Amino acid sequence: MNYSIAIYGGPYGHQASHSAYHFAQAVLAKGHHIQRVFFYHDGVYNASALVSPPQDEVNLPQQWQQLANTHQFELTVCIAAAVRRGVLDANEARRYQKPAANLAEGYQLSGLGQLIDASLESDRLISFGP
Amino acid sequence: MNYSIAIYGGPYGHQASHSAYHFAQAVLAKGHHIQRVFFYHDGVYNASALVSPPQDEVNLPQQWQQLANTHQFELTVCIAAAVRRGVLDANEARRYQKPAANLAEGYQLSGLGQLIDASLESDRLISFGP
Amino acid sequence: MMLHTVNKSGFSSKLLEECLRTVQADDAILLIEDGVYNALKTARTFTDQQAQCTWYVLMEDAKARGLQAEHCHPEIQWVDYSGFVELTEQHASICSWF
Amino acid sequence: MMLHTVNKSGFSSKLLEECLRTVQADDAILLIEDGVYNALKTARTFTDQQAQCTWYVLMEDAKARGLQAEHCHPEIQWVDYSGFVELTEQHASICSWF
Amino acid sequence: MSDLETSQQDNQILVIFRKAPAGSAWAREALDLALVGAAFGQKVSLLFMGDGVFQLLEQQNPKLIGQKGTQAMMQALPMYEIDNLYVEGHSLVERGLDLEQLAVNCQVLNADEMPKLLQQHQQVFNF
Amino acid sequence: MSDLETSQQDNQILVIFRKAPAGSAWAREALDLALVGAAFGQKVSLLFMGDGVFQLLEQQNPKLIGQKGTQAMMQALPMYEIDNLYVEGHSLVERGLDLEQLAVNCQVLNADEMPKLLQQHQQVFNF
Repeated sequence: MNYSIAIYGGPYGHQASHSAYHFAQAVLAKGHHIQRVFFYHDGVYNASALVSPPQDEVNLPQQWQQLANTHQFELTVCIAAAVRRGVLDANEARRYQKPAANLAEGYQLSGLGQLIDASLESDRLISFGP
Repeated sequence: MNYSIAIYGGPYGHQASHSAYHFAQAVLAKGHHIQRVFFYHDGVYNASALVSPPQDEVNLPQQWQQLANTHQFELTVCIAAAVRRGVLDANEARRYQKPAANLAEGYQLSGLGQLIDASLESDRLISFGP
Repeated sequence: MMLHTVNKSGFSSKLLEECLRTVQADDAILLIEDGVYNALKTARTFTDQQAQCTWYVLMEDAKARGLQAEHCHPEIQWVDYSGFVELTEQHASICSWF
Repeated sequence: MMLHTVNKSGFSSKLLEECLRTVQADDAILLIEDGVYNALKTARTFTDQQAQCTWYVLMEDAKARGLQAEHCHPEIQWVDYSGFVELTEQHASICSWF
Repeated sequence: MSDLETSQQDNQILVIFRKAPAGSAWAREALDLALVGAAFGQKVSLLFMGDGVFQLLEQQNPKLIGQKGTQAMMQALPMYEIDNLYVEGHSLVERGLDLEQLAVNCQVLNADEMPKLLQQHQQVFNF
Repeated sequence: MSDLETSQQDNQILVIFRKAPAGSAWAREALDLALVGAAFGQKVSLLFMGDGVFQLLEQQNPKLIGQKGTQAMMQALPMYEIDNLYVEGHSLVERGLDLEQLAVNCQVLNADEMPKLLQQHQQVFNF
């Protein structure tokens, strides 16, 4: 089956994104396909390239990147929720005249429509909130 | 009197930092002094220079900057909580080999001891959480 | 003498109940943010504990949410942010419940 | 047939009560994250509603928190993440309560 | 409840509002999702329950705390053809709210109707 | 309760743990604050109440969900001279927990003692 996952909680403050990651691994282990992981609300903080946990803690933004790269699924970040919270790609950094971009590699900013699309195109959409 | 304020919620997801800002204005209007505003837990997201709200919404990181500049108080961000969540100054960006820094002007990363210090040195310490 | 701020609705959270287990008679409770819904007459926590201490509700937060004084417990005093600061002047210790 | 996930403790939040008002007999409820505390025998929500639908608790989250099977309602089935995925295979619609 | 019985095929997305309106961004971001869903040609229904029913209160004045509020977006719902607005009766009664205190027309659902509403939508977004 | 009565002068900081341990970063960050307070030479007390009492449960295994947990930090408390650990009896009873299920020795407080504990500390950090 074809899964999409929505994440509404940040990478450190709440367990939501960790649960989603464990769930994604279990989905793939069962031979299912993941279409898209969509980050919304405070979940957009997961897409920051600047997250720097201590060495003995997981780097969740990086782990998502690796999983997405290996299994070829999309990491899509709601652009409106992201710019409000300070997660910008190079384009948005230019648009808002900000000194830097911080969207991690492998993530893309896109519209909320991609979450609706995931709900239509995937066999299952599951959400993890804070 | 001498006040310090602790903020534990992000700039967009929760009202905490907005309430703290209104409270700070009221404190100053009464002729009191503010010593330090300390950002901890998800409150560290308030210190991001990249926060880009729509033009008809408040830019809280900027408003704190202006208030702190006018009334000469410190905006101190817990360094451990910040680096875990991806809020870095130039030093930390170098240390963690990250491509950019995003700590807003007027804010400084420092240890959690500055919150303990605020509780000892200020007449009042008030916290705003999510 | 302590000032307690409470920022969650008692209709969905048990935060205020926890706060009340730590309050003594000369303390004050200030309802802020979503805590203002605890000022509604239909919020039962106030009625159970009303004699225990002095209650306040933050006017800006209550009005922002459309709360009308007539639907709130009349014993709860309305204060604005300026009154909030005065409460912190009068109470040396502040305990924030969130 | 719907799968409901619930991630908050009923000792501090009324989330599970809200969830239960939307559940029907062939639905399943999976307790995850801090929701696993609702599996404790002392959590009353389960007892009130036990006949209504099938209940599960996520093993990894329960064990991470030190919950022991002997302290939990025996009618609640323990599943691991693999079992979690199976529940999502069996239920076309998933409603996440948080 | 003839609405609920007959419209099973058409209802695609249900957005549940359970959080109080001003304390967090949930109400705004849930409403954003509903509008985008409608713009994508989906039939979207809204359900208010728990503290989410406070979002329906009239005379809200979020400017007092520096917020935009959701009132303007709520008024725009008909333009997006979002006409199915439901509110849980239990949540209203618990909070002592009358329908006259609400700024928006909603259909009140009783206990039996709540599970039905969820089942008849293909996708539930629960905020 | 002779502890509570006599130590009024010395007690400076009370950190209250009210949130369940693994679902969020609160427990860890509250403990960080307690340790830093002690390192600053302050007399720090801890109070566990509400879902925070679950932090005291033995046999926690947070590695299962990729977390470090707070067990090691809790064991380090005596090194920081944080010896005053309190737990609210009401919260234990409500959750059906016995003292034997707790990994850490705590003094159980009854209803009368709770307000006293807060009053006798100069600063309360409430997480």
